[in-house]
Amino acid sequence: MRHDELYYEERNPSPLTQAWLDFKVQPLARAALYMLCFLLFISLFGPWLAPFGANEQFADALFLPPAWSNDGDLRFLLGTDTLGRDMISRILHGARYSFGLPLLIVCITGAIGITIGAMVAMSVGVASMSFQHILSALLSIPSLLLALIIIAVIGPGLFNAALAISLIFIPQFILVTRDVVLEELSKDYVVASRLNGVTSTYLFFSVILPNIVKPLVTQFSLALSAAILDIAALGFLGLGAQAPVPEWGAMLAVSLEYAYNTPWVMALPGLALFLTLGSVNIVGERLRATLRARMEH
Amino acid sequence: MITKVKRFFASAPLLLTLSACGPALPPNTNGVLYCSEGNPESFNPQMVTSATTLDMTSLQLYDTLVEYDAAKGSLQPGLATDWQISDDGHTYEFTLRENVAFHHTDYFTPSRPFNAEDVLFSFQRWLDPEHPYHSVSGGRYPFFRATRLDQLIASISAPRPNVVRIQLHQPDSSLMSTLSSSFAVILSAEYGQQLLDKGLAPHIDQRPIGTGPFKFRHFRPDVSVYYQAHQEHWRGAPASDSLVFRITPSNHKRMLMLLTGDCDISPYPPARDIAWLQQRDDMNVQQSLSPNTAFWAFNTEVPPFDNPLVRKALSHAIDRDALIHSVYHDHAVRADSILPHTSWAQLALPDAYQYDPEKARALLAEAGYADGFSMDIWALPVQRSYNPNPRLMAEQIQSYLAQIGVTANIVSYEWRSFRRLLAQGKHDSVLIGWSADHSDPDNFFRPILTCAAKRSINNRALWCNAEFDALVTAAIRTTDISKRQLLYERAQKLLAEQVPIVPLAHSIRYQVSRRTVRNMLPPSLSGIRFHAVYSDHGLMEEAAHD
Amino acid sequence: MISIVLRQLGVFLITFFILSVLAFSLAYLFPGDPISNTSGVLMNHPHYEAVAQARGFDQGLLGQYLAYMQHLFQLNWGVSLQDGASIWHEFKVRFPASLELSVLAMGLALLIGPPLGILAAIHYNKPIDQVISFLSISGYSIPVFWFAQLSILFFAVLLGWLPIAGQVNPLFDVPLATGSVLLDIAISDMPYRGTALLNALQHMLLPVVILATVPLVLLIRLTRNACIEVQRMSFVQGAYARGLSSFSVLQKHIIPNAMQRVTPSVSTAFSLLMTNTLIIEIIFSWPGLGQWFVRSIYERDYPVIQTALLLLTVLILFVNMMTNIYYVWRYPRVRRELNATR
Amino acid sequence: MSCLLRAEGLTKHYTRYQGFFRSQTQVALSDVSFELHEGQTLAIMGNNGSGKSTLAGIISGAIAPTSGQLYLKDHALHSGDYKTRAQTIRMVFQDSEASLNPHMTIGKQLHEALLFNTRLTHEQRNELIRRTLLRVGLLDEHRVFYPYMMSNGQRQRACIARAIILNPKVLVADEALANLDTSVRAQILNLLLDLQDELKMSYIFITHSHEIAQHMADHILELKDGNVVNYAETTASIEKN
Repeated sequence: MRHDELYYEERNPSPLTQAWLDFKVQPLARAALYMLCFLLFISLFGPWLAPFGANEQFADALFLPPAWSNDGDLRFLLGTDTLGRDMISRILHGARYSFGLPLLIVCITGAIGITIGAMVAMSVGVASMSFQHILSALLSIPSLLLALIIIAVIGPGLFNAALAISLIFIPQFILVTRDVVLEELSKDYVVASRLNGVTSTYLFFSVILPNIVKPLVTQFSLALSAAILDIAALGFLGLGAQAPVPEWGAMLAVSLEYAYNTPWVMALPGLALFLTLGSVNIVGERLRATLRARMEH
Repeated sequence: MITKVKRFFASAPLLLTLSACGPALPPNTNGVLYCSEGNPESFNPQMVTSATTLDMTSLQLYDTLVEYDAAKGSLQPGLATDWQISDDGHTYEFTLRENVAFHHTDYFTPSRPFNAEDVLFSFQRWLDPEHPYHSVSGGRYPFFRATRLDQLIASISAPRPNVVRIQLHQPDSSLMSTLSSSFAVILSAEYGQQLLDKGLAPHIDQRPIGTGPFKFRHFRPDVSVYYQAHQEHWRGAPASDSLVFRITPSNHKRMLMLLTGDCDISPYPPARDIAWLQQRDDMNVQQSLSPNTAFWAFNTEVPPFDNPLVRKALSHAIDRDALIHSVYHDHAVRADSILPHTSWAQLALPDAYQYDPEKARALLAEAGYADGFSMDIWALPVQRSYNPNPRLMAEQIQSYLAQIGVTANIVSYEWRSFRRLLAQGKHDSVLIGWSADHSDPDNFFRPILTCAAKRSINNRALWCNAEFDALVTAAIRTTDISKRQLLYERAQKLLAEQVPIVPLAHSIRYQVSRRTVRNMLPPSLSGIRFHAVYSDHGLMEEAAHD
Repeated sequence: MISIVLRQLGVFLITFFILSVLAFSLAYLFPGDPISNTSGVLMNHPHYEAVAQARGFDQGLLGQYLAYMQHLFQLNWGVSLQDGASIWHEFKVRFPASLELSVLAMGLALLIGPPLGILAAIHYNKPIDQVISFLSISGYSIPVFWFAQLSILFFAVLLGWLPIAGQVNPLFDVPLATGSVLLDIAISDMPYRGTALLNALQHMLLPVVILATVPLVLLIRLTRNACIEVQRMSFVQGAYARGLSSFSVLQKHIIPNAMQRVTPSVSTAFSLLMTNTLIIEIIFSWPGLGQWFVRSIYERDYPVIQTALLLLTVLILFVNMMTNIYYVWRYPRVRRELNATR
Repeated sequence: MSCLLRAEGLTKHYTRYQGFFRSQTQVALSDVSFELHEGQTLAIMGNNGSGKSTLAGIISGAIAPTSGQLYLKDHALHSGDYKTRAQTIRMVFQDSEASLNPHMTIGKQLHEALLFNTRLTHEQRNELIRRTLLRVGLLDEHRVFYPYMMSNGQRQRACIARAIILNPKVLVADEALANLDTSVRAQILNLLLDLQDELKMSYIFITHSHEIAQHMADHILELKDGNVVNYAETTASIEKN
């Protein structure tokens, strides 16, 4: 019997294994997944990998182009900025603010939002469609606009930007979770489980949760993408991370001041942001497709 | 209207098929686009102090009675063709130019040329608190108040329609310079009266009428100010048919717009780009020394700075050339006097402030501080035209002082509290500076170093020296240039002996224009004159075809 | 149909009410004096007392809110704290400028997005689909401010083809009437209107294309996915089986059904576009609402923030509502669904 | 034969929201009473919207009645007390696909019922599942299948397995045969009859097929718009196997 189980497990992989198998055959998706792992790694260990400090200035090496150009210096592989700070080091340090921080925000707000949303859905009954319409209309206002308002009230800064974005994401997660949980709750298989006399924790975690992974993953990947973009946009507008912090958006804003004669300083943080967002979007897209395919079997 | 619109759109697709190799321009234009760093606060320079507003208004829209020629360093006629100063220096009489036309715009049609009435109107607006326009638009006249001109002038009158007489309470040789400054503009009395009748008095500062080479057409905040040539200007029609100030606060945006031709001229290019711009053959970088001085002032009221020996010692402790290199990126010249060398009264005394740590230590020992002491250096929290990075400068001075055994702490507050505490004299020493309002040397002495200035808090050294006061007051009471020069030289020598302040640098002001711009003069204190400037777009096309 | 419109209108009014309460409460949330925050009149101004009274600050919060709404509908939106300019007058010329930009961008996206999506779906998993999909995910991932800057460096600075600031070269002296530069040129009687129009279009090209990117790629992806899904459905398979040519199946069955799925997302695309408008208007010095709003945040110009927020969000909600109404009007089948209760 | 299940005056009202403030009360079921004896079968019939499914929900405990009471051997049953009910009354749903959790293997779903209602060890549970699967005509291998991997008939068998694994007294089948094609329907019908014989269960059959009702039931209760229009013994003399 053990033998049988093994045999069938292999043929009928669990959702996670299936997703992994799917990634394996898609070179772009796999590259994006590796990129995300790499980003996670440098978000955690970037400061130890970086050859120099984020704000370490080399007065003898202002505005150096990348090492392969004629005026480059091998110490600074991708050149230095206006104050003689190593670009690689700044990018590595910045991953923490531009990828790690949004990830953290989305994880925390996701956890809070999903919990509240589930609790609301499981305890309170059904609300009218009109209420639903109003909420979704309000949430169609772009997050950056709302973040700008919150920042107008509490003032600029990286922490405030993170706070503003969190404040916007929590209701989004609540709404999405509440919606999908309510939808599942009305389905027969949930009724069947209820009739089995299961506890509500079991009902939510073992019965409903696996079935709402797809919308939650969708929401999670959309939120992560939006959070990265919003943190960067706020940094770019000078309302998020402030000057010496090597947040990519803020670095990009500073780099614009001399982009016309030293374009490489602008290329790097922008490229980092682009690759990060691209990876998040590709992985998110792929995950959704995998989950959808599984449902349609 | 409708048919017009229809006809217009019918022609549009045809135009679209035109090749788009470079932005389309109005045909035959020689108009000039100037990228300005901010919105004008008002269109009347009497009301303001900011250089941005002055550049955009006074020399373009208005004329002054006399003008300062930066190249010659002397005064020349403006709206006044001639002037007489009475022997006692109390009475000034100006003969006015005839047939000077005011602007003719869609909101005002002048019925008569300029005359003495307009001068009286313009001066009395800020002189006479009873004047109907005195309190219009806030009613503050910062320049005239700061130079105490409103206290100096006893009366102003027009004995004949083309003669204006100014009566002073006491002689003051800086009066002519003050009158040549960008603030002393002449408005139209007739326009003022018309607006008053219509109850639209504030319009005088928003929809201006003057005699200057350009007339106001429209202003869109944050976008542009559009001026049209005043063809009847008394110097002849300006070279360009229009002058537009594009409002672009961001430094790099101005540079980009200059590179793409969205601007023809840009003031204040970033210091680090000047060498790069100078190498480009499509750009023309011009520079001039601004009449400003960055200095290090000691609080002469607290020990040990009450001892001139200590002050002298500190003045020899720092290497000003090194500071100019690191802080100003060499976009400044070393100051060897409080006066910049462009001033006719300057007396350079490089030895007095020379870098000589040995001498500094000897002087300290002589003063009884052989083991050094501890002091505060207050660094301006903001960037100023005379000092781009006070904090960095303070750090360098700190390290120089350490070499002679003096421990320095750098102190900095938020700008407003900084000014307040500075006014209370809580500092040991401060890195600050002074920008001149007009060309007269007096502007560098009386407002910042006299006993009176100490009371009016502008004297950061809190230094009060009777001999110095006597010298500069005597200099102002006479109009004889050579006599004044002698007096100012003695005053500068006294400063070098007493060292209430250490002059550090006179910064250089830059301006970039595209090669297509003709007749552009280097920037000067008196602002930019656009009368002869025009843009030669034909040249640009030639360059494009090469 | 009428009940649907009324219902949508009801939702719109209620969300407007919520937003107006939010905007009103901002006066209190912002630092400083609520009266100045909402009217722009400072405490030392001679009319301060009168303004405070007119805005109901001697009454309770409800009275103040009612006074706020009354001022709002009388277009009495106060003045800017920075320069004392009337907010309504500023809005009047900035709104058409923004609308011009976003409508053109949205139009561009709607014009070429769905056809590209359909093209990709027809060639599902073939190179052409992969290229379109790759480009669209890249377009979705590129931060708009970086993209704009790269375009400026390349097209304007390096090649010198296009201008980068404002609506039109100011030397044309286009009189300001509506705020939309194309309209202003059209109704003016200035000389060289043709050249001026060309110049204005050149100014518009970069911001419009960059703004269109995000809604464009969104529409491409949605159309492509919807087409592929519809293609798999049994009625489409049935149509093929009945011997209809692939073109007529595409035209009669796939495209209409796919478009039905895409339509509701137009408002999402628009709200993303509005976010980017904020940034693009700053980068291209476009005198629109977005630039006005962001600058008011820098300058702590609270009356402007308060008003601009309300206007921007109301605009987005309005487009949302119109999309919904169009959706139910165009696709009667979904009416029942929208009207249903859970 | 004693009375196993008795329903007294079961009534259910729903509130419909229309717009923001208006609401409308809808009567789904009004004053339904019946009795069910051990080993007997009750068929509940009616058109769509007649309240059949609501009644099934109330009996199985999924829906709380607005008023009225169910008694099991004279003990009142309370809605919400799923545990007691699960031991005695089980339900088979109309749509076998929707009533099975798509993200759980059949084995796990059977485990779930045992986990919360019995004190069996893991091995005992496995054994019981194996036997039940075999009893409903499935193989032990099916325990590792996800629902989407099975046919309609197999899924319905799995649902029946889930219903009978706790050895209930009453089985409620809500149109359990409606979605099946004819041959499978016959198989399942026969399976249900076999199980009734074997396990001595009472059935409540909800259906709109007169044939099935006649074939299966001892009593027929007919609903129309939530009201009982007919409650009688099956008259036709079709032999029951």
